[in-house]
Order: sequence, then structure tokens, then C-alpha cells
Amino acid sequence: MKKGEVSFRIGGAAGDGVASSAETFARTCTRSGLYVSTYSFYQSVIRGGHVWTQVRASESPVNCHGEDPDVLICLNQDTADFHAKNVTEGGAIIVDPNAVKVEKNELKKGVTLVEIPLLELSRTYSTAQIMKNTVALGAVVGLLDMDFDVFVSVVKSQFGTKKQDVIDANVGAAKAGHDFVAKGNGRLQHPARYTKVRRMLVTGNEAIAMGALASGVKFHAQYPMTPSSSILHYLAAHGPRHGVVVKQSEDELASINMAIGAGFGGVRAMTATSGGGFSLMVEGLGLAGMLEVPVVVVLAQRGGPSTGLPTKTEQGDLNLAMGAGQGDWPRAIIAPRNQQECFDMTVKAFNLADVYQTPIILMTDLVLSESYGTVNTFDFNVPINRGMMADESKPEEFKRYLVTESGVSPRAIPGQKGFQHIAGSDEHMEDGTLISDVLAGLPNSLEERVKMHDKRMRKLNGMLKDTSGPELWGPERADLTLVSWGSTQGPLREAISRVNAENRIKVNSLEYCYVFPFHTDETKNILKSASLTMAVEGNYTGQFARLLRAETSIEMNHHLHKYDGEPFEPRHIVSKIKEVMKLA
Amino acid sequence: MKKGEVSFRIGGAAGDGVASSAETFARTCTRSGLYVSTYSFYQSVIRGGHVWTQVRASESPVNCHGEDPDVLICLNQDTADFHAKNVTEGGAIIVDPNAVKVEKNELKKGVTLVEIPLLELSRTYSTAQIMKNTVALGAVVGLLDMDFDVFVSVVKSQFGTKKQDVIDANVGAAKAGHDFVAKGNGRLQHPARYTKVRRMLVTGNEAIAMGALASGVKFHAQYPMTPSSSILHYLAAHGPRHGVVVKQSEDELASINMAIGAGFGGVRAMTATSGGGFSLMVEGLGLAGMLEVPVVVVLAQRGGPSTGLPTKTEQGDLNLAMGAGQGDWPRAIIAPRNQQECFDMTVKAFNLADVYQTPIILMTDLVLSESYGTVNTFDFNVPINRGMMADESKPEEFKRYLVTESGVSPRAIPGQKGFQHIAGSDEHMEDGTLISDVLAGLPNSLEERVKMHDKRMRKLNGMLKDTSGPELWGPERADLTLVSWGSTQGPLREAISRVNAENRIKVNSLEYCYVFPFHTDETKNILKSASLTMAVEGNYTGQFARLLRAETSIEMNHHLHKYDGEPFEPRHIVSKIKEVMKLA
Amino acid sequence: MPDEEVYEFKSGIKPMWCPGCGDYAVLNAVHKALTNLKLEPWRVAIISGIGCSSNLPHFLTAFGVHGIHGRVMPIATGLKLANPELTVIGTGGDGDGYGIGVGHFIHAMRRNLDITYIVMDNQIYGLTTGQASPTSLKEMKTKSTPEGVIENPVNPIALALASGATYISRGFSGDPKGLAELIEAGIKHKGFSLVDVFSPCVTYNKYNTYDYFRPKVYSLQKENHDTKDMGAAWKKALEWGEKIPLGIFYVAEGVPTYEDLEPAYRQGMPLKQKLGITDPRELIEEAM
Amino acid sequence: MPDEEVYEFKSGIKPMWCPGCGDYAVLNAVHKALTNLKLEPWRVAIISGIGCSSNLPHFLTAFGVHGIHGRVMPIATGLKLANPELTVIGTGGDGDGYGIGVGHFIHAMRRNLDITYIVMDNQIYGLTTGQASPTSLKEMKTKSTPEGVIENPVNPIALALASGATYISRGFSGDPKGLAELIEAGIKHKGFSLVDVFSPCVTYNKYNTYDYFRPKVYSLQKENHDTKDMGAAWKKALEWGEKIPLGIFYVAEGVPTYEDLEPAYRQGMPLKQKLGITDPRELIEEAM
Ligand SMILES: Cc1ncc(C[n+]2csc(CCOP(=O)(O)OP(=O)(O)O)c2C)c(N)n1
Ligand SMILES: Cc1ncc(C[n+]2csc(CCOP(=O)(O)OP(=O)(O)O)c2C)c(N)n1
Ligand code: SF4
Ligand code: SF4
Ligand SMILES: [Mg+2]
Ligand SMILES: [Mg+2]
Repeated sequence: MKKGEVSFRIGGAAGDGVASSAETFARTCTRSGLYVSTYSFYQSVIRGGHVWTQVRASESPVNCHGEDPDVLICLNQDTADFHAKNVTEGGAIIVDPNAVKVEKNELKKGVTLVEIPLLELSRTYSTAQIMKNTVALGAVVGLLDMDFDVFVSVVKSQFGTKKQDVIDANVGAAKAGHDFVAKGNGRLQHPARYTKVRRMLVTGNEAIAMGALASGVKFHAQYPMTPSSSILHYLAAHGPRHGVVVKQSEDELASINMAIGAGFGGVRAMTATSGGGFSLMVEGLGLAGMLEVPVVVVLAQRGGPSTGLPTKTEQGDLNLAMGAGQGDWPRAIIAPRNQQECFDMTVKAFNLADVYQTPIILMTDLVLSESYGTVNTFDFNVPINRGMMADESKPEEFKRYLVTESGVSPRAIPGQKGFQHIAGSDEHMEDGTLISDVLAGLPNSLEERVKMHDKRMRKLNGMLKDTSGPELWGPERADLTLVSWGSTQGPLREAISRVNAENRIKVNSLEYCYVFPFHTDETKNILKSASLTMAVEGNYTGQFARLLRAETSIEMNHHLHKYDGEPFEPRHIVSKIKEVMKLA
Repeated sequence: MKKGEVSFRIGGAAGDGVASSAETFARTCTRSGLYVSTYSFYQSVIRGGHVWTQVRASESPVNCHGEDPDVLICLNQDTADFHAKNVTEGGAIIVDPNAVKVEKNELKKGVTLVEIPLLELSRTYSTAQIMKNTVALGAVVGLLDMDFDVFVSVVKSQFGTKKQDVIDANVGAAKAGHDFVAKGNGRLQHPARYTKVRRMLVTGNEAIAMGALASGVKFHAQYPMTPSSSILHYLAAHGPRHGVVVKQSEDELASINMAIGAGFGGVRAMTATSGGGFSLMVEGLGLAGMLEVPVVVVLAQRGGPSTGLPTKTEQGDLNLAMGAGQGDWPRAIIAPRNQQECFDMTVKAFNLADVYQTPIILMTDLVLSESYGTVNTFDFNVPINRGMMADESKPEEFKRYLVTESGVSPRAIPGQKGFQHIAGSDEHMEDGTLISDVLAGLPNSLEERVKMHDKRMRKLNGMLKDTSGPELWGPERADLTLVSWGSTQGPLREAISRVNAENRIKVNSLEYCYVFPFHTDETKNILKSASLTMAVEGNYTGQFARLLRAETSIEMNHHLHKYDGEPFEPRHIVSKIKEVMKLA
Repeated sequence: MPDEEVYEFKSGIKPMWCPGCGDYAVLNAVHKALTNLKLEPWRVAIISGIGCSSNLPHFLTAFGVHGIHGRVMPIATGLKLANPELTVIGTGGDGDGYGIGVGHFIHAMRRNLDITYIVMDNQIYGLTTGQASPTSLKEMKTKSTPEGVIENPVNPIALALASGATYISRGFSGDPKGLAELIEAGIKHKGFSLVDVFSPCVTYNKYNTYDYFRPKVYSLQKENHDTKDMGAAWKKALEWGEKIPLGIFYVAEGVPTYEDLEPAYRQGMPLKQKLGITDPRELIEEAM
Repeated sequence: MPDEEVYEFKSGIKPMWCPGCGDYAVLNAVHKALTNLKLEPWRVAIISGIGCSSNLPHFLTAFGVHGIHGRVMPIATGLKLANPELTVIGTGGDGDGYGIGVGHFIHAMRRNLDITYIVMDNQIYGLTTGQASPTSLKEMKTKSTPEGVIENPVNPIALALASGATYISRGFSGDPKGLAELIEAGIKHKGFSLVDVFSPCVTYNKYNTYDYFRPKVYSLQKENHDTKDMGAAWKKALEWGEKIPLGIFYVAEGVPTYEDLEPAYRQGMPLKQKLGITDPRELIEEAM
């Protein structure tokens, strides 16, 4: 066990309530003033198989779920078999001895085996199987010397005032577990200072949904798909109260086209999906690019190709996002690095979409979408820029697709008298009429086309200026520069801190949140003075490194690719750094 | 007029029969032993607007439709207004003086204005408006001193034996035009030597369809979309007779998935579309990659984005093809450079698809798909390699997704006793069972995933070896190397020949037919000794140059991009070369 | 209403349809219906897909989206939900609506949004120069079916009945007056309205011509068809051959529309709301 | 027939469905039907989409494709056309078949291919953990519709009647024997067969449970329903509430199947043909 932090893991089978118990614990930690980062390892089956969730809680900010557990709850034998031996020195394992056997001689030094008759104790409070988890949670609260009242407050929030009996049962069961360990059946080194600092605990998806609400989204259409579904769930639950129309569409073709219809109608519109659904949005995205309709599209990546690893993480859809839609059209791709950026970048995405009147793609991955992280209370009072609107007083001068230096044209929306126009997917002229309707075959049709295409593509220049370059984190001069995009930031920074603390060499990290339009000049500037470079990304072919090379000609010296479906842990990166730098 | 060749152009409005009259002329030239290349300029309207077709015919091979016309038929006033002044010195213009006025003082030197009462003469033979085109064609045959009987033979082939009255009318009308000019109303410099060498005249699409027939395609599903539709038309007309099931599907989602079903069923299967439809195939392509089902997909590009320029050419879908489908999966992209390669590469595509059990994408563009070119009679006796099939005698050893060095696993098809398996889009094990069905959450599930993903991706190595590198055309050492892919070859080679003949400098051309997997080593080898480079491609962002840079770090020194919807003409390239090389 | 409130709906752009194309009559009928209803062009939006027929929005002075092939309904749905005060009309071809778009068509109908969908059904793919469409009759020879269509045609009226459309009608370009009336009634109807139109393609469909339909068609309304009787409507939907019914097959009045049920509208119309969250306390609290 | 010709259709893989899931009964029924029909596993192919229900092929010893969400019908169509000698069965969920896939469903039915389509209709999205499906009843509360569904459900039986399916039936996982019979008859039927199955999701649909259906369902066949009468079938298709019919709604015998009409088959079965063109002269001549 490290000082100041604890990694808690609970494992069982799908259907055992692993994730929800972990959430209860994560909230208890958050309300105890700790920073939290979680990860759920689960499968594409509703029941059975093996699943586990880790909650890492620390006095100082944590950006990933860490590595081996300090405290482990084994809800079934598989969990003991797979995880018990990994529990860190000085840690604890909680099992129901009537159900699970632990091989004691495989355990690390000083690991306490806490045997609690979980099921038996739970029976007093409820017949529900899941209540045994609560007993175990209570025990953990006791072991870690946390304030039991904080736990109670979490349970109360979760079940609300209307379910007093459920609350009572849970509190009772937890108390039984708590008292069991209080009676000397185990106690850990007091792991962390608990405070009353209040923070939020959100998944990346929730942060995006909140960012959208803050930004004034008024229309959200989505078809469920892991790991994007909880955006739909959150917005369906909270949107209508704030006037947001939230539609589960019949498929993703419909989602994107509904969002385009709503965007054309003048409201802020969004959709969200994963790679398979995004594949179905490809044609619609190009349509939005051509119609110049703002729309925000969340692409939450999971393991591919095809259905692939539906509940596993990957960063394998960058080529897809870059290549979506026939022909060339301007898009921006943003890959938030953590839950806070999920909120902030959603706000940014809506503003970019409105200002540049084109689709903005927000890319996350399963681990960021679904993992909880603590954030400081979001400021919902966000900047909102709806972009260029037509001059209400001059309908006669209005041209929807006016050719401008910025590529952005004045916008008008249905209902505005005198501003009627047709937004057409065929190439058109400034007023929206089709070249083929009025200039079919006339020599100047070519010029008109070129003018309009150039205009659209000029938006890329503006978007480049309106977004910031990659962030160089760590020492300015380093022996090795890691290059990454999106959620890889978390384990990567931790790996760097560890390496830099333990070795003579210095490593830093170049992190991309704004992926496209690509910040070529900044990249070249920074990387020209890099000694050695290594791209760290969660896919097979190194899609981001290819993009970087296509934009800068710079080839990474090394690559670390992970595509087994699991997120990077700091140690994976540490050991690759050591290999590359020939450290012991 | 150049020696040994003639460029013929006929213009009018949509619905005037411009393209079919041009085809008749092109066939007449072909049967006269000339090499032919055509281009049709038309619009996305069925009637009206301005359209024209050019037929370039030459004693020596021609690879593009050339530039200004030598002989022009003006079916309407627009044609005279737009084209008459471009007719080359010594050329001829045919008009019906009762319908079209030509500004004589705008004509170039020595251009003969041949005024024929086309409509009046045609009335004797038919009331159909289109018959006046035939009169004009007859006149051209006369002007060019071609064998009238050859023209008659073409008409006979076109209308078949059952329509003797139509044949008679056409021959009569043509003869009237022919005799009109024979009476001294115009005669051109004898332009070319006519021979009896027999060649075929085919569009790129027809060549692909024939290549597919030769390769033994047994299933073709397609949804109509310009410029791919004539593949469907050709196969619908000729396929069933050769046992090919040809299905117009309800959309492109269905096309690709039907082809996958048929491919799984063991027959050679194909689909074809343009960018919009390909966008809808994106998810299905990834499925085929994952199921390891062979399928050939033709992507005939047109002007984008979105509906864009539906009847215009572009090379703007390379990013789309490269990025199609979430995650990484092995694909090959082949871009035939001319009609002959359309045939050959279709054969190649079917073999690669079967050998590597993965989708192969054949990319053309409107100008190659729809333009006619002469080819030597296709050899239908093509090599057929169906790839690795399971050992019929050892069903018990069969594993559909056996991990092999090549990444290719033995294949078995429904009907084969003992070889039953499920091809699944979820990540699976060697025998096809899903990881989530049998290893849900077990630690070795990660290994199994990695093994299988690696296996699939290894196919890229084999495909790289089984395809040839880029072709260097022209002098080995040059001052400027043009880099291109697909159909740009035609005008580009002609431009190079012209520049090299007229200047001190030497230009050569590096041409890619096999676009992906990318031939990195060959490219580096060749380009490292290039003095200056220029990418020539038909899109805005330089998609191919980006690919090349992503694969090699090599940045082109110059770029020539065209995206006005029209194909390159040699002179566009010549003038850019001159600009770049600072020639007068 | 005073005269000046009647607006011109025809734009200056001349359709490039073939002379005789049925779509001219549809355009005129739409124009007439909109004018009769005294709608204001800026409160009307016409959404179309891709096809000859889908060019129609350009020839009107309303707002519109000329979208992509088959996605008329989703675009119209998104727009209508964003601003339910608009009169939203979908238009397009049989390929667009009943072929590639038939899934969206089914789902749009079961939502019963207050949208009017006018399908110019020429039983052929016009713009792509003459392939079979989902309504092409069996055995019809086209470029894609040189030996004749072997599929049974889609029956849009029957599909609409099976899917909850609340106004189901069929018109004919050869009966422009009747057609305008059907469109007008469809727009007035609160809920999803289908106006299926026989709109002959004179260039690529040499079979289902004006002369093909003229002797066969008759008006349901002249026959005292009961538009409230779903069973009767079903029977009429299946009628095809010597007699082909035109007019209103079925109307369900008073069925709540999607707009009536959408919970977000309790906060007002999306387009008119203030953006963002004024009081985020509840959202924040819940996430703690 | 001698005993040894009856093959085992259950594979060694254990379904991971929740205990009590209706899909177990469907699997058993499919198994029973295939065994009863004495089919050979290697001549049977099961095509599915994505969803809990779509995992079914893995639990059988036949060939199969576990494809992508919503595309069961195109994959099955391609396979059947390539090799019409196979027994091709489509399976999947209500979301898969009637939601994202409803367009293909309509087009597959109008083709009348000799395919049997078994839809495990649990009126919910199971695998994605409980959102509304196209058959979720109005007002049902789900994760995506916390205030209740506001759409009218898809009526698969009515759609099938409107689209030309020639065998239309509905089963219930609570009646495994009846279900197996429906499936068996569906496979035997020459032409497109629909077997819609109420297959309760015990985890995410707490409304349409076994207990919900048991008192309501009754057998059409026990009521002497005339399966040849399309009008009667239509009426029964609309029946919902206190009484819900199970069994065969409609059968059209002797309608030519797609396979009967496909011109390419005059040359034999695609799979068995020699590849390539032996005599290309005509093709060459035409291109000269
Ligand atoms: C995804 C996609 N596939 C194919 C096309 C090509 N396409 C354009 S219009 C059309 C069909 C037109 O038929 P219909 O909808 O009946 O309209 P019509 O021209 O007959 O009025 C097709 C297939 C397209 N634009 N987009
Ligand atoms: C294109 C696409 N969108 C979304 C998904 C996610 N997804 C998987 S299964 C499913 C729905 C499952 O519902 P249903 O078809 O009714 O099957 P059930 O699980 O209820 O048996 C969805 C939306 C997907 N796999 N592919
Ligand atoms: S091709 Fe047919 S549908 Fe298109 S404009 Fe001409 S007549 Fe109308
Ligand atoms: S979630 Fe529902 S449909 Fe899925 S296995 Fe469980 S009970 Fe069956
Ligand atoms: Mg049509
Ligand atoms: Mg379901």
C-alpha cells in the first residue's frame, strides 16, 4: 500500500452488482475528500463471466485507476483465484469463508485475509443477494477507518427519501460488516487523510452530458451503443426538465440526420455513438459538412474491428473519424484527456460547431467514457458563442453561403422572415441554388464550385487558430518525449513521474487534446528539440502517429501500442520506457 | 489538328442523344483501327443544361480525351457559343444553319464551317429529333474520309438484326450527311491511317464487369449510383446468362452485407458504388474484415463532399477508403490507371480477396468509370486462385481462424460436412467461438484477442508482397518526378511527353496502381534520388500525398490539385510543370 | 383574411424535369395547397432526399433541406422536434422513401409527428436513369432488371396502415386538382400524413404512364369510402389492377401527436429557450 | 429413416443468458425443430445480428454468421442466393430486426425468399442494458425513456402482411412446444417465414413478463382461424390487450419464391458452377 492512497477492487460475476457497489464506495471516498479514479473490467454478457471494478482513491489527484489492489472483495471464487495474489503488501482481502477459499500461501507479505460470513450477516437485513456486497463495503469502511456517516449519506443520496426501507437495510448490513472488523477482525494502516472538501464524481460520459446541458444543447438523438449509452441515459433523465428533446432514434443513420435537421432548425444539436454507429453516420457527417450545419458528434471508442470487444477500450477509430464522408470537408476532432476536459471540450465543441458551422467530433474511449473521476464542481456558466448570424435588418442582402475570407457565412434559421433558402447537398452557389439547377454545364459552373469548396475548406484555418496546440508536460528538456492523444494521459503522466523520480533520465509528454486540424507548427517546434520520441496509443497500427507523420513528416523513434482491450497501466509504460532507454 | 489523330466533340442539351451519338462515332473509329479515348461532360439533370462528349481517336495509343476539338458538332446554340472558338486550326464545325449561328470571326485559322440542314435532311428518314445527329455523324465520316461501311457495321451491331427499319433510317440519314459533304461542302486533311486491326472499346466500368465475369464472380449486389451504375447494368444484362446472381439491393448497407453473405457461402462476390454508398458500407467492410470473408468492392469516385458534383470526377475518397470501419483490419486498395487495368485489377482483386480472405477495394473515378478507351481484346482466360481451403479429409482438425504465420486460415463453406463454424463479428478464438462466450473475463482472454488481431493484421505483409510497387515511367533520372495514383496517369504521361520533347528538362512519373498496403521501401528508394517532386491528384487536400507522407515521411515539393469536377487535361499539368520549373 | 397575406410559393428557379414529368403537377399542387392554406413561406420547411423528385424544394420560396438519399424522415423529424411551430413537409421519390428510406418511413409513422410526406412515386429510379424501384411492378424490365423485376412491390398504403400513420392518401399527377386537395388536407391534419402520388416518369417508365393510370383510377371519396374504417382502408390498400383507388384511405382524428407527448416541451419550444442551465445545483448535488 | 440420420444441433457452448431469459426456450425450440426435420447441420446456416438473442447461432452445431446489428436479412439473402440448397434461418432481437433492421425486413419479405426469420421479441434492448425497443409498449419506462415511451410500437405481424411474407406466425417462450411447431412449419414452408416470438427479458423488461402474457395469449389454431384469409389475419394482427393471439396468422401457399424466379439459376446453382467464362466471344464482339 502506498501512502496517502488506497486501491479498492471488488470482483464477481456479471449480475453480482459489482459496479454499483464500487460506485457506492467511490462516492464514499469522494465525500471523504479523496480524489478518485475508477475502472470497470466487464464483458459483453449480462450474466456470468468474470467482472471487477477498481476504485483508486488518493489524497492527491489521480488520473487513472492504478494497478494492483490494496483491498479486494471477492464475491466469488474466480475473483480470489485471479486477484488475491496481486493484493499489495499490507493490504486486505475480504471473503465470505462459506463461499470462497483463498490460497493463503500465495498472498503477499502482510496481506490480511478478512473472513466475514457476508451472506449470513446480510440475511438479517434483506434476502437480496446483493446485500452481501453491502456488508463487505461496510467492512472496508471500517478497515480504512472511514467515517461511517459519510457512507450512510451516500446510501441516502442513492436511494432517495422515498425508499427508507432500502436505506435502512443497506445501512444495517453495512454496519454489520463495519462492526465485524471493528471487533478486531482486521484493520489497515490508516491510509489517507479524510477531509470534507466537496467534489463531483463523474464519468466521462456524464461530464459530456453536463457540458452539453451547460452549452444549451436542445436536441440530442442517440441510438444505444456501448460505451456511449450513458450519455443517452443521462440526458434522457435530466434533459427534458431543461427543455432538451432527447430522442432514442431507430438507428445511427437517423441520429445524425435528426441532429442535422435540428441544427438546421437553429438549436444546438448533438449525437453520440461508438465506432459501429459512427460508421453509419459517415454519410450524414459529410452532409452536415456540405450543408454547413453545426452538430456535435461524440465518438466513444471501443475495441474493434467490427463488433470486436464491445466492452473493452481502444483508440482505434481515428482513421475512421479522419476519413468519414466522401470528398473533403472541414471537421475538427477533439480528444479530451480526462473527465474535466470532457466537460470543457463539449462546451468548446458546441462553440466551434456554431462558429464554423460544421460537425465537430469529440472522441473518447471506453475507459474515459465509463470510468469515474473526481472533478472540481463544474462551472455551468460557460461561454456560449453561436457564431455569425444573418443581419436581421437586411434580408435582401442575405446569401446563406456567402463566400467570405473566413469561410464562414451568415446563418439564418427557419422562421426568420425573408431569409428562406435551401440547404443543399449538391454543390451550390452563394444563395444556395444548385449549380446544376442554374448553371448546368455552363462554363462558369467550374469557378462557382471551386469558390464554394475553397470557402468551406478555409474554415480549417480558423479552427486551427481557435484551438490550442499540444501540451508539453513534464520537464521542458527530456531524454524521451512520449506522444499521446486523449485518455492515455492519465497512466502516461504517472509513468513519467515514476521514471523521472527513480532514474537519472528525464521523460516528458506531448499530449494532444485538439487532434485535428493538426497543430503542425507547434508540433514541429517542440519535436525538433526532442531527443527521442515514442508514441503511446491504444491501437494496433499507431493511427495517431501516422496522422502526426502525415502532417509533419516526423517519424516517432518508438511505439507503444496496446490493443488487448484493457487500458494502459502506468507500469506498462514504465517498462517500455525502461526497455527503450536501456534502463535496468 | 495534330497528325495522326482527331478529336471529335458533339455538344447539346441533356436528352439530345449526345453521348450515344458520340459512342457510335467512337465505335466507328475503333473499327477503323484507331485508338480511342472519350470523355462525357454532363450534369445531374435528365433534360436541359449543357452537355458534350469528346472522342479522341489516334493512330497511336491515347490515354485521355485530350484537349480542344478538331471537329465539332453543335446540336444547339450553347455548343457553338462555348466551343466553336476552341476548334483547332484546320478543323471543322458542323451546324444546322437553321438552328445555330456561329460567329465566324471568332474561329481559329482554317476552321471550316460546315453548314448542313441537319433536321431537314433527317426528316426523310425519321421524325425522331435524334436522327439529325446521325446526319451530322455521316458528315463527319465523310469529312474524315472514313469508310462508310464501317459506320454501317457499327449501326448494325447497335440495333441488332431485329430492327432493320431503324438501321435503314440511320444509315440513310448518315448517308445524306456523308453525301452532303462529299459534294464538296467540306473535307479535312486526311487525318489518320485507317486499318482493320480489331480492338475492344470499353468503359472502365465495363472492363471491371468483364473482369469480374472472367474471374468467376457469382454474386453481385449493387444499388445504383453514378458513376458506378453501369457496372450493375452490364452485369444485370450479361451476368445471369453466365450464372451470376445480380441483385439490385434496397441500399448499400444491404449490398455489402449481401455480398458478405454470398462470400461466406463460398462464391466470389462483389459490390460497387460511389462515395455516398461507400459511406454506408463502412460498417459492413469492417465486418468482412473481421469475419475474414472475401469481397470485392468497387468505389467509383465522383465530386464531393456529400452529393456534391454527382456527374463530375474527383479523387477525393481515399481517406474514406483508408478509414472505413472502426478499429484496424487488413484491406487492400487498388486504383487501376486505365481501362485495361480495370479488367486486370478486377481479376487481381478477386484473387487477393480469396487468398487473404478480406475486402479488397478497387477505386476508380468518374472519368475512368464512364469514359471509353480502346483495349486489346481481353483474355478471359485469367488466373484464378481461391486461396487456402480446409483439408476436406480432416474435419476434426479444422479451425476456421487458425493462427498462422501468414495470418490466413483454412476456409470452409456451408455444405461441407464437419466444417460447421460460426463466423462472428465479436472477437473470437481460433475455432470461432466468442471470447465473451467462453472466456468472459478470464485472464487469457487478453492473449487470445491479441493473437487473433495480430493474425488478421499479418495479412498486410502478404498483400504487400503479392502486389507490385509503383511504376516509374519516363526517363529514370529526371529534374522533376510527378507522383500520381489511378486515372491521372493518362493526361500526366501525355503532359510529360510534351514537356520532355519541348524542353531541356526531363520529367518522369511515379504511378501508383496498388495504393495500399503502401510500398514504402520502393517509394523511398525511388524518391530518394528524385530531384524535385510534385503530387498530381484530383482532390483538395492531397489525400494521396498525405498517405505517402504518413508512410514514408517524404513531403512532396509541389502539389497540383484539381477539384472543379473536370478531369485533368495534359495542358493543366504542362503549365504547372512550367511554373514549377520556371520555364517560359 | 386580407389579400396581402397570401404569399407566392414558387421560386424563380425553373425545374429541369423532362417535359411531361409528373413532378410538375406535384410542384403545382404543393404550391396551390400552401397558398390556399395562407401559410407564410418562412414558417414552412420542405425536406427532400435525392432523386429527380427531390429537387422540388428549390422551386419553392420556403426554407428547405435538400438532403441525402433516403434520409428525408430523420431530417424532417429533427427539424420538427427542434421547432414544432414550423410546417414541415417531406418530399422525394419512391426509391428515396420506400426503398433506401423505408425503415425511417416506418419509424416516422409510428411516431405520428405532425409532418406531411409527399412521395412522388414513379415506380422507377429517374435520376439514376432507369433502374427498378421498390414500387416497380413485377416483371417490369429496367436497366437493372433486363429480364423483369422478380420482387413484389412495396405497398406504401398498407405499410402506412400497419405503422400508425393517421392520414393516408394517394393522388395522381393526372388529377392536379384532387392532388392539391389531398396535400392541403394532409398539411391541415394534425399528425403524420402520407400523400403517395402516382407521378409518371415519362422518360424511364414506359409502362406506368398517364394512360396506364387514367382508365384505372377512381376516387374513394366519390365512392363514399369510410375513412375512419381501418378494415375498409386495408381492403382498399390491397386493390390493384383494373381499378386503382385514389383519395383518402384512412384518417384517425384526435390521436395524440408526438409533439403532444414530448416531455421537453413543458419547458417551451426548444428554439425559444434560453441556452444553458440557470440552476445547476441539482445536477451537481447528484454527482457528489 | 434410420436413427443415425438425426443429428445433434446443440453445440457444447453454454449460453450466458440470464437465468429465466426467454431465449433459452427459443434455442430449445430451434433445436427441436431442426432435429425433427432431420436436417443435417452442415446444410443449415443461422444468421444473426447483435443483441443477447443474436448470440444464438453459437449454441448450435450448424454453420452461421453472427453479423452486425440490423443486417441479418441482407446477409441471409446473400447466402441463400449464393447457395439456395441451404436451409437459411435468420435470428435476432426486436431491436435488431424491427428497429435498425426494419427496412431490410420489409424488403426481404417482398422478395419472398425461402428463409425463416425468428425474432426474439422481448420489447426491450437487452444487451445494451435496457433501453426502449421498437416494440416497447407506449408509456413503458426504460433507461432511454424515463418518462415513458411516446411512440406507437411496431406491429411486426401487420408489417409482414403488408409486405408479402407468405408464412406469418407468433410464438411465446412460455409455450415451448407450440413454438417448436411454429418454427418447424416455418422452415418447411417454401417462401419467407416469420416467427415472431414473445421471449421475455427477465432482467430489463419488468412489464412484459411471462405472467403478463400467460393470461392473455391464446392459440389461433385452436380457434379455427383461417390462415388463408388475409382480411382475418389483418384483424388478428391488430388484436392486442386482454387477448393476444399466438400461432399462424397467415400462409400463402404456392406463391413463387425468389429462388423460383432468379434467372441466373437456369445455369445451375452459383456455388456449383465453374468459374469464369468459357466462351467470351459474344461479350467481346459486343464491345467492338
Ligand atoms: C447513398 C446513395 N445511394 C445512391 C444514390 C444515387 N441515387 C440518386 S437518386 C437515386 C434514386 C432515385 O429514385 P427515386 O428516389 O425514385 O427518385 P426519382 O428520381 O425517381 O424521382 C439514387 C439511387 C445516392 N445519391 N445516395
Ligand atoms: C450499429 C450498432 N449500433 C448499436 C449497437 C449496440 N447494440 C448492440 S445490441 C443492441 C440492441 C439489442 O436489442 P435487441 O436487438 O432487441 O436484442 P436483445 O438484446 O434484446 O436480445 C444494440 C443497440 C451495435 N452493436 N451496432
Ligand atoms: S427522368 Fe423521369 S422522373 Fe426524372 S425528370 Fe425525367 S420524367 Fe421526371
Ligand atoms: S438481459 Fe434480458 S434478453 Fe439479455 S440474457 Fe438477460 S434476460 Fe435475456
Ligand atoms: Mg422514382
Ligand atoms: Mg430485444
